[in-house]
Amino acid sequence: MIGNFPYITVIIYIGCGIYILMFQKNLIKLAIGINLIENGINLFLITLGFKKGAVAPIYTQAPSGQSMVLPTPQALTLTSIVIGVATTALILSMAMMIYKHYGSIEVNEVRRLRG
Amino acid sequence: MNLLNHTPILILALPLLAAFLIPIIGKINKKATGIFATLVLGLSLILTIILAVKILSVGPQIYVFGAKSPLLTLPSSLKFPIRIMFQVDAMGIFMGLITALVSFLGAIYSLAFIDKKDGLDSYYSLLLLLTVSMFGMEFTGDLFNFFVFLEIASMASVSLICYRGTDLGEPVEAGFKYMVVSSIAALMVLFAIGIFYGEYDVLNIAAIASVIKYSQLDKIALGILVSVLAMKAGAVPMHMWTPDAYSEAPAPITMILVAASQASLYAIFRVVFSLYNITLNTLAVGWIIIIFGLLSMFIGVTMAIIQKDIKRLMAYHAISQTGYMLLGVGVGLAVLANPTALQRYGITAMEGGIFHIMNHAMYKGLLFLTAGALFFRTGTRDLNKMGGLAHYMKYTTIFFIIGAAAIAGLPPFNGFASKLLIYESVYKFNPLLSIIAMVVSILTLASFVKVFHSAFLGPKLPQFIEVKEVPRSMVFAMAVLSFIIIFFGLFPDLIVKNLVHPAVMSLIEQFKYTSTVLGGM
Amino acid sequence: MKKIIFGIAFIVFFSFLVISAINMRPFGLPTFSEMDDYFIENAQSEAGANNVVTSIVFDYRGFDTLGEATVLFTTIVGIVALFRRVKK
Amino acid sequence: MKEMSRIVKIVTNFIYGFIIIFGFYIIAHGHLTPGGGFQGGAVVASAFALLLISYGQMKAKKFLNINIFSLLESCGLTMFIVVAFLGLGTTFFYNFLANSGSWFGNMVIPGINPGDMNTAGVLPLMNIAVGLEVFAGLGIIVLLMADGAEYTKKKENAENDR
Amino acid sequence: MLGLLETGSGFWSAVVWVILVLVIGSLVYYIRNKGEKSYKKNTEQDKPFISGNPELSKEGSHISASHIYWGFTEALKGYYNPLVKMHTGDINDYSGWMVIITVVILIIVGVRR
Repeated sequence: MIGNFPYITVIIYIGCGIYILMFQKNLIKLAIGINLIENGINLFLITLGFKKGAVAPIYTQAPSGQSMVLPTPQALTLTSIVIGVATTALILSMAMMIYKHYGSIEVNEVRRLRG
Repeated sequence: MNLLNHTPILILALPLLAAFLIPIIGKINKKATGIFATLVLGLSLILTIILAVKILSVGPQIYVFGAKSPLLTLPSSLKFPIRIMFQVDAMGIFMGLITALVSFLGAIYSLAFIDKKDGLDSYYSLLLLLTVSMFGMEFTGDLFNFFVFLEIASMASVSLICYRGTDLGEPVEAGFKYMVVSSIAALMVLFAIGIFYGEYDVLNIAAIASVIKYSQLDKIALGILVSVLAMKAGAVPMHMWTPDAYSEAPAPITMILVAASQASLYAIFRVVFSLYNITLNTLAVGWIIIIFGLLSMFIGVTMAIIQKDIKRLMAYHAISQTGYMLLGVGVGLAVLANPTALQRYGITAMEGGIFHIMNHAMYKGLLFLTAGALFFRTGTRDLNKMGGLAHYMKYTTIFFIIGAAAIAGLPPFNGFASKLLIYESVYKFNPLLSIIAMVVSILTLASFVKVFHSAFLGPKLPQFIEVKEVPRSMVFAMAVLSFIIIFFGLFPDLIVKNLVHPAVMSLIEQFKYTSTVLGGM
Repeated sequence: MKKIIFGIAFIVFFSFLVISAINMRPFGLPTFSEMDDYFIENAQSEAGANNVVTSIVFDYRGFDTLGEATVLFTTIVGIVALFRRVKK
Repeated sequence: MKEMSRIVKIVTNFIYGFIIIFGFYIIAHGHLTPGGGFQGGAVVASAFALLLISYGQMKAKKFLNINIFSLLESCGLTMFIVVAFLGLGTTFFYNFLANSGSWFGNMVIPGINPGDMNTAGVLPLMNIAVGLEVFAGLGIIVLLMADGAEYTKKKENAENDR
Repeated sequence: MLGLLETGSGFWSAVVWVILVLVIGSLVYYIRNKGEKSYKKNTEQDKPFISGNPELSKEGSHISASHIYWGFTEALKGYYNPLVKMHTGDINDYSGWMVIITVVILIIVGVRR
C-alpha cells in the first residue's frame, strides 16, 4: 500500500481536476482543471518509468555500473507536455474571445447554445 | 525506391507537408491556398484508392517508421515491436476512403463557400491538418500515436469551429465546449494507455492484444476508453456538445466533423474488437453499446423534431444515426462468443452497422452542404424565417430531397440498404430493438418533411427575391455526393461484398490482426 | 438534486481510480521491461545518440514527435485565425 | 500590457542574450545531454516573453515581428518533415545519416563516454528544426495573446462608453 | 445478379424495385388517362375548396417551422419538458455526464476490489 503512494498522488491530481471540471463555474478555472488532470497523467507516466536505484538514461559521463530508468515514459511525457501547452494556449485564447463577446466568463452565462 | 511501397505514409505526409507550406503560400497569394489544398487532397484521395485496391486484393498493409524496411516489424528476434507502425487493414481503409472523399469534397465546396473574409490560409491549413489527423487515427497501429492524432483532430476541429468567432460569440462558445470535452477525452485515453504501458510495457495495439489478461486494471481501462470515445462519437447522454459544434461550424467543416466523430466510433470498435475481442465479457459490453445505440437513436430523433435551427436539427439527426451504427455493431459484439449466432445474424448486423457509417457520412454530408447552401444565399439558419426557396434554388432542392430520402431510409437510396440489414438481423437477436429502430426511422422522415415544408415549399417570400442558385463548385460537391448515394442505393451488394464484408471480418478475426504484426503465433 | 447525483458519481469515480492505483504494479519495480531494455542497449549503436530519450523521441518514436510538433502548429494557426482582424 | 520600470528594462537588456544563447546550447546538445529541441525552444521563447513584459507590447512589437516568426515556424516544420522524407529511400523517418561517416555520422563508442557532437545522424538536424519551430511558435502565441488581451479589453471599454 | 443484397432472411434488390415502380407507375398513368376529361384549367374547377371559406393569401398560408407538429409536442409534453431541461448547455454537465457513464460502465463490467 505505502509502496503505491506515488500512484495515490497521481489520482489525487486527476480527482482534483475532474472535481473542478464538474463543479467550478469559471472558464479559467476549467482550464486549470484540465491542466491538473494533465499534470497528474504526466506524473503517472514518469512514475511508471522509475526503477529503484537507477540513473537517467543518458550515456554522456554517466556514473558507471548503475542501471538506467525506463526511457519510453520520459519520451511520452515530453510529447504530452507539449500537447498540454498547446491545449492551454488555445483554451485561454478562447476564454479571452468569449469574454470579448459575452462580457463574462461564468459558465452560467456562457450558454446561449442549448436545447 | 518504389514509391508504391510507401503509399500508407504518403497519404498522410503529403497533406501534412502542404499544411506546413500553406502559411508561406498565403503570404504570396491568398487565393492560391484553396486550389493548392484541393489538389493535394485530390492526390491523397487517389493514393487512398490505390492503397484500398492493394489491401483488398493482397491483405493488410504494414508500414514501420524508421526501420530498415517498411515491413520489418520485429527487429533482431524481439518478441514485441518497438517502433511506431501503421497497420492498415480492410476496416482502416474503409474509414480512410470515407475521410479522403469527404475532405476532398469539403475543400471543393469551400472554394466558393469561404471566399469573402481573410484568414483563408489558416482555414485551409487547418482543413488539411484535420484530414491528416483522421487518417492517422484510422491507420495507426500504436496506442500513443493514436492519442497524438486524437489531440490534433480536436485542436484542428476546435479552431475550425471557432473560425467565424471573430465577430460572433456563439462559435467560440461551441468551440470552448468541444475543447473541454475533447481534452478530457484525450487525457482519459492517455490514462488508459498509461495503464496498459504499466502492465505490459508495450504500446502496439496488436502486441497488447496478444498478451491481454482482462485483469482489474484492464477492465478499468476498457470502461474509460469506451465511455470517453463514445463521448467523442456523440453517443447519448454525452452528446450535448454535438449540436453546438455542428451547428456553429462552417458547413463544409461540419461535413468533415461528422467523419471525424466517426473516426472516434471506429476507435471504439478497434478497442473492443481488436484489442480485447473474446477476452472481455462480450454480452455485457455488447449490451452497453446496444443501450448507447438505443438512447442515441431515440433521444436524438425526438430532440430533432422540435428544433428550429436547420443545422442543429441535422446535428441531432447525426446523433440518431450514430445510434444505428452502435446498435448494429453492438449486436455483433454481444454474440461474438457464440459462433452459430454470429454466423446466423451477428455478421449481418455488423455489416449493416459498418455500411451505415459510410452511408451516413455521404447523406449527412450532403444534407449539411445543402443547409450551408441555404445559409450562403439567405444568411439565416432559422427555419421560421425561410420559405419558398424551391422557386429559386432548383438544384439544391433536388439534392435535399435525395439526402432526406436517404436518411429516412426510403428505397432505393443507400440508407434503406443498410437499415434493412440492421432491421432484419437485429430482429433475430431481439425483436423489440428492431421495432424501435423502425419507429426512429419514421420519426426521421417526419422531421425532414418539416424541414422540406418550411424551407423549400410555400409561396415566394418577398425577402428572398434576390436569392439565386449557389456557385458551381458547391453544386459540384453536392452532385458528387448525390451520385454516390444513388449508386450505393442501386447496387448495395457491390459495396457490401467488396468493402464492408472484409472490414467486418478484419474486426472479428483478432488473430489475423495480431499475426500480421507478430508473425504466425 | 443534480449536484447530489454528480457528487455521488464523482465519489464512485474517485474510488475506482483508487482501485486502479492499488492494483498497479509496485512502484519502482517494473515487471516487464523488454522494450525499454532494447532501447537502452541499442540506442547508441542504432541511432548513434548518447541521450537515450532523444533517440526515442526523434528516432524510434519520431512520428509521434512529428505529431506533437503538428499539435503546436495547429494551435498556433488556430490562435492566429481566432485573433485575426476581419477587414470590412 | 504596460511598460515596466527602468530597472527591469536594464536587467532584461543584460540578460536576454544569455537566455537565448543558453536555449540554443540546449538545442544543439540535445543528443548528448538532457534537453533537446522542445526544451531549448521553450527557453528561447521565454527570452521573448521577458522582452514582451518588460517593454510592454507596443514597444516590443517594433522588434518582435509576428510575420517573421510565422515564417520561421513554417520553415522549421518543413525542415523537420523534409528530413523525415529524405529517409524515404528506406522508410519514412529512417536515420540515414547515423554511422554513415558523413555529417553527424561518427560511430559512437558503446557504453559510457564523454560525448561527441558529431554523432547521431539526423537527430541534431531534427532538434534544430523543432527548436526553431517551438521558439517561433511559442513567441507567436505569447505575442498574439498579449495583443488579444489588449484587443478584448478595448472592445469592452468601448461598449461601456456607449 | 447485380444489385442483389442478401440480408440473411431474404434479399433486397433496388434495381427490381425501380423496375417495379416504373411498371406500376406506367399502369397508374394509363388508368389515370382513361379517367374523365371534362376537367378544365383556369375555371372554378381548379380553385381550392376550404369548406366554403375564402382562400387565404399566399404569404399567410405558409406554416412556419415552429407550428409544424404542434400537436405532437403538446401531447408529449411530459416527455419533452424534462428532456429539454436536461440540455442546459452548461459545460459542467458535459463532464458530469461523462463521469456518470464511466461509473456505470465500470460497475457493469464488474470492477471490484
